[in-house]
Amino acid sequence: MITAVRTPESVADAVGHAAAGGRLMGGGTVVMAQVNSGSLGSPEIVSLRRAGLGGIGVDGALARVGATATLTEVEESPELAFLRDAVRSVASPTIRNQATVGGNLFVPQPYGDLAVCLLALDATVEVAGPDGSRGAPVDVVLANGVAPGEVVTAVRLAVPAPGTWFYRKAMRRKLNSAAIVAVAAVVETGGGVVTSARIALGGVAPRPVRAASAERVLIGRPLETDVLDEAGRAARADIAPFDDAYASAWYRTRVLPVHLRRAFLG
Amino acid sequence: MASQVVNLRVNERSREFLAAPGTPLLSSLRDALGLMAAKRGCAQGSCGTCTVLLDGRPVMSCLVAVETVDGASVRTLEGVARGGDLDEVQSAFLEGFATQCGFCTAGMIMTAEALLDRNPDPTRAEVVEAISGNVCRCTGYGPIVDAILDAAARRRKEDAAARRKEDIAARWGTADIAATPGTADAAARRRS
Amino acid sequence: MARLRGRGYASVNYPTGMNLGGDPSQALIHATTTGTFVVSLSSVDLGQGLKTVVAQCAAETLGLPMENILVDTADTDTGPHCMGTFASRGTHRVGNAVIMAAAEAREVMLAVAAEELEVDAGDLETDGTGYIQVKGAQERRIHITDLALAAHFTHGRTISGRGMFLKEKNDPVPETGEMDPDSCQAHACTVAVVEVDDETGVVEVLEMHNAYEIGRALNPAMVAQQVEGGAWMGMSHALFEATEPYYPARDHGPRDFTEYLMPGAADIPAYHNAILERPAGNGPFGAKGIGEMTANAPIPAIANAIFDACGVRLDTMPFTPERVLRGLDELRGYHD
Amino acid sequence: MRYKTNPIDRTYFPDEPAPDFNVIGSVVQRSDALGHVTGRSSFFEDLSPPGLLHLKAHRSTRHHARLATVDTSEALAVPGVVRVLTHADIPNNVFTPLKLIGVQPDDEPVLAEGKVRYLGEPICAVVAETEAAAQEGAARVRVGYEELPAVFDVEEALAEGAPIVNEYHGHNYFTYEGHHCRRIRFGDVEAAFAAADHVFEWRYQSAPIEHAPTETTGCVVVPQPDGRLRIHSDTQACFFTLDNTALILGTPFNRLRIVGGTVGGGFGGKVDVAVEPVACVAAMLTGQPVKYVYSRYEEMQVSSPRAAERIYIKDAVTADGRIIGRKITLYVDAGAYSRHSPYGTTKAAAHLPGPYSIPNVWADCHCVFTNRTPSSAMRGFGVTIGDFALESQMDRIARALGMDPLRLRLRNAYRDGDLKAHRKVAEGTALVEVIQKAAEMVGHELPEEYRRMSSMDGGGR
Repeated sequence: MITAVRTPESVADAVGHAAAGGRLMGGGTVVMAQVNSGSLGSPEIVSLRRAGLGGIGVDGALARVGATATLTEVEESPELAFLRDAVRSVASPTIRNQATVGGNLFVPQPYGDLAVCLLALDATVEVAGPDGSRGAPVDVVLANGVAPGEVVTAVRLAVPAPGTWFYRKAMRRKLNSAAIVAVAAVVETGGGVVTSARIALGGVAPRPVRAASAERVLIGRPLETDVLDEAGRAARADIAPFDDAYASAWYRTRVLPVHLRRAFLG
Repeated sequence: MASQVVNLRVNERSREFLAAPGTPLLSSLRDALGLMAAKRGCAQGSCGTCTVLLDGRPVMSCLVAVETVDGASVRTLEGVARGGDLDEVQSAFLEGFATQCGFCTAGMIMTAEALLDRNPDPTRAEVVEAISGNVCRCTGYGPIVDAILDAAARRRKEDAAARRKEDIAARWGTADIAATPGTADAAARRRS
Repeated sequence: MARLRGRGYASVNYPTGMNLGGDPSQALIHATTTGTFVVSLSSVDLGQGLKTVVAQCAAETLGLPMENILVDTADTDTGPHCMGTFASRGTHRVGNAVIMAAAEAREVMLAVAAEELEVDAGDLETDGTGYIQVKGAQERRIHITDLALAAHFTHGRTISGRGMFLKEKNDPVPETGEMDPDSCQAHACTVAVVEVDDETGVVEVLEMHNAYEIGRALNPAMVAQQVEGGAWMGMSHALFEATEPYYPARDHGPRDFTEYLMPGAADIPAYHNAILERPAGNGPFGAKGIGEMTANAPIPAIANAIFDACGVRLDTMPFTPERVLRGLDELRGYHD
Repeated sequence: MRYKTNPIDRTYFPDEPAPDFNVIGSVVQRSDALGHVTGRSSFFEDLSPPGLLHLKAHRSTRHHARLATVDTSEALAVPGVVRVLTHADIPNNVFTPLKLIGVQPDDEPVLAEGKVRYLGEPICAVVAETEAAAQEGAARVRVGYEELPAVFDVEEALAEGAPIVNEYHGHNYFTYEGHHCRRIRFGDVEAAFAAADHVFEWRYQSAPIEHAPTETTGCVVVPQPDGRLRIHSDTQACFFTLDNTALILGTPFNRLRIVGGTVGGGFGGKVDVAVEPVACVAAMLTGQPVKYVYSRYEEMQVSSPRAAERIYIKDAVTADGRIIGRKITLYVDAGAYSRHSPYGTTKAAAHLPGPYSIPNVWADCHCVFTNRTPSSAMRGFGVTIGDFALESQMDRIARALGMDPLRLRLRNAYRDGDLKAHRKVAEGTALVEVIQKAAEMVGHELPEEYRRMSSMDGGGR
């Protein structure tokens, strides 16, 4: 049973409550669902709603997105328009009014599509803790989480150059459905061949993963069907797929190359 | 920690009530305030039957810890009809046979209200996306989408009529406004 | 990649009423002092519109407008027995019981009117707007409000009626299965048009054409609700639904509407529906139960359309992208 | 016109002219719609009586196990928990679905006693002042299990040496008047196979399907001043619930009153009596109102689904597309208890061989017990999955013969006067006409001979 819901009005207070063992809550889409089913496993909740962690700031190509910025705010941000398709593939507009960017980092796959994007964007996660603040690479946070008592305060990312951002999410339904395979990528080309590639995958492992094997295949080669198919097959080395209510591990593995290719070629 | 006093502005009335730690907004609306229109269909944010407007945005009220939104403004289906008159969304659902069992209706209507507040002339695709978090097991959704589009058309028509009256009033005085109560009010209400 | 289009057919029938019968439903009707007829039932409206359709049955039988009918139902202290709302029996059983009760009440109504108007009851008719009038002499008439007042305060008559519908229980012959299971049969034929993504196995239903024979469309708008909602559920069953996605293995059962997939508004096809009426002799105004049937034909129609599109025979429900793709892979001899 | 209607085509039954009704056949507004669009319709959970207690079940975490120990002490220690009920608190601890009309079996306990037979079977009921306390209490019930082998496949369940799911039956199938299945025997199906030009045999399978009403199953029981219990329920069948609950409580029937009738979707899922008996026991023992409502998880995984079915169909077919024999073996996966599956299996048998006139029909329809959530009624009970199999079969036959699938159906469609396999004479048939209409709707050309076919007057076969 929940004995307290803290609503700290500063990051320092939030860190204090978190350090005391409170479960952090952003928009409540995960935590409150657990409260309602009696499965939260912590008697105390620390809501970040009033901790001053909202807002989206953009300075040139660099964006800083507050941890409690909602997915709707990202969707409506003109500077982050490249993320709009990705955000709109998450749940429903109503849930996007509640779910937060910080919370999305901690959602288990096959949910957490924005986290897949942040991995492809090589974002930096700002973390506040009892000993001060630090910046952590998003892949580290996605793999290991943050330490007890730490609070994610923001995410920093570079807006990719036009034409270098790719996203595709395969779902069982057209809207509001978890990822079978999500592909997010920043891929730069020059002289008709790929010069750099960061590809992140969702839906195919317990956490978002980099498709490093696919990236290696692409470097120095054109974004063409055969190359992408080869990259997609290579990406199978990077995944740890699972069965769930939506699809089997077999199916996810089977269609991964298809969706990887379609992320680039439609 | 004991229950806390929470203040909300609900359907334009200030309400004060007690909430135990972790109480969802939905439970406070239903159990503390007696507003039963919003339903509990899953308590997991997966069905949309509990949708209400929180500071103008639709939310799944089962996922909102009520203590964290102290001072916020909430609108529920009970606050939609004014003076006993159905609004355009309600009328469109009623006349369009967009209800069957009725359990999803409150959430559908509130989601539609929020959509039309922001987007008076939505495309079919926009309506479809707006209600993508609301489950209906009876209708197959078609009549609901039709009703929301119909409501948008009714509201635009009514707003246009109200604007015409306001223009006339601005030029010629308010005599004819009094003869047609409601229309100007309705438009002004939504633009505010 | 290709999107392969196909068309599939299915035709079905569906029984009305609890299998083998033995499922009574009752109705009681009485008039208030001012001529409102209260239909007392214990039947449940699940959203299919039973309360509305039985009020129509009462109004039609009494010859009164809908405004004069109230349905009071689903309280076991005040309503007579009903077996329940299932087996496409509600409209048929309860409708028949209400018609029977309303016919009896109408007889009393006309008898009292005959006394008031000093004519033979057989010479009276209802005009559907609330008046009981002498056939061929419409100026000699009495409004139901005045009539009910007179019945109460002058004649001391209760304008009421009782109705009960029972199809007697039938037991199958164990050796042969000989039995009388149903009251009537409704019919449907569905044509589904689908597209199959040959790389992912994803099936999209583009069109559904349904012809239904339902006995009688008692309320055409509610028929439209039933047929569209039913076709949607059939499509949902066909493509998505399972509480045990790895049946007979018991794992990964969906827990909520996030995991238990059903088509959303973005996934629905264009529907084209047509209704035929071949009234059932034992149905209320000829109606048959249709609420269940409407979900059935879409499932095989979609299976058959998928085969038509891509040559994969889905013999296991639901028709998931995985099942389609495994079939395609087998046809193509694909291994990777 | 803001609502949809579908055109009524009267050309197919010209002897049934448009009727002259006053109200019937007209669009009349739904009497419940105003309440729905204003939020004033009252569903059972919209009742919130003072002193309301909340009930949550502790459920089995095993598919099949003996209950060695059930320890409720920790649950009782949770602040707010008022009472923990076990099978010993239920006066007659057995569901009796159709006892009053003489149909057995009574094979399912209200709360598990000695054994659990499926994942999620209720063992204890925790009653508390708040829902959170009831949840917490239910989570703190400690059960010691001795695991038993479980069986999940219908044909494995019927095989020699399979674990017995439900001792009441002594074997894993429901017995129909001495037979191990519901049978249809009509004509001589083996002779038909011998005479056929083609014999086709295929297998079909489905998985359990949930009704998924937006409102979950539940009730609020309110003790009345006169000692009676008023039960606000979303049951699909008020008296069915009343009668069964009274039998379980061992009280006179008139001690109970059911109030319902506004239901957030049923689809068959609210026919079984599930929550009312335990909630009534809790209300009687505490003297307070009690609410027992399924969580969405319980609705999805614990409430009865539509049964999975496995169906084998073997057809004898002539070269010109007449089906002269059909042999069907059908398995209904009832799960751990009967509920209404024996009825549904008989209904499935009655539906065979589909809407076609086939002179030789043989069917064995098995109602099989496995260690899964008991299945029961759902929209299309006994028919939906059968139709999937039968109509897939028709398509496959048509393709195997190189025949138009609609002509195959029209040729075999049942007509008025035909004797069905269950030996009832068909009347009021209209399969021919709905097929003709559907063909017309999609521009599927039928030759004159097929367009002239009719359900009446011999049917033009």
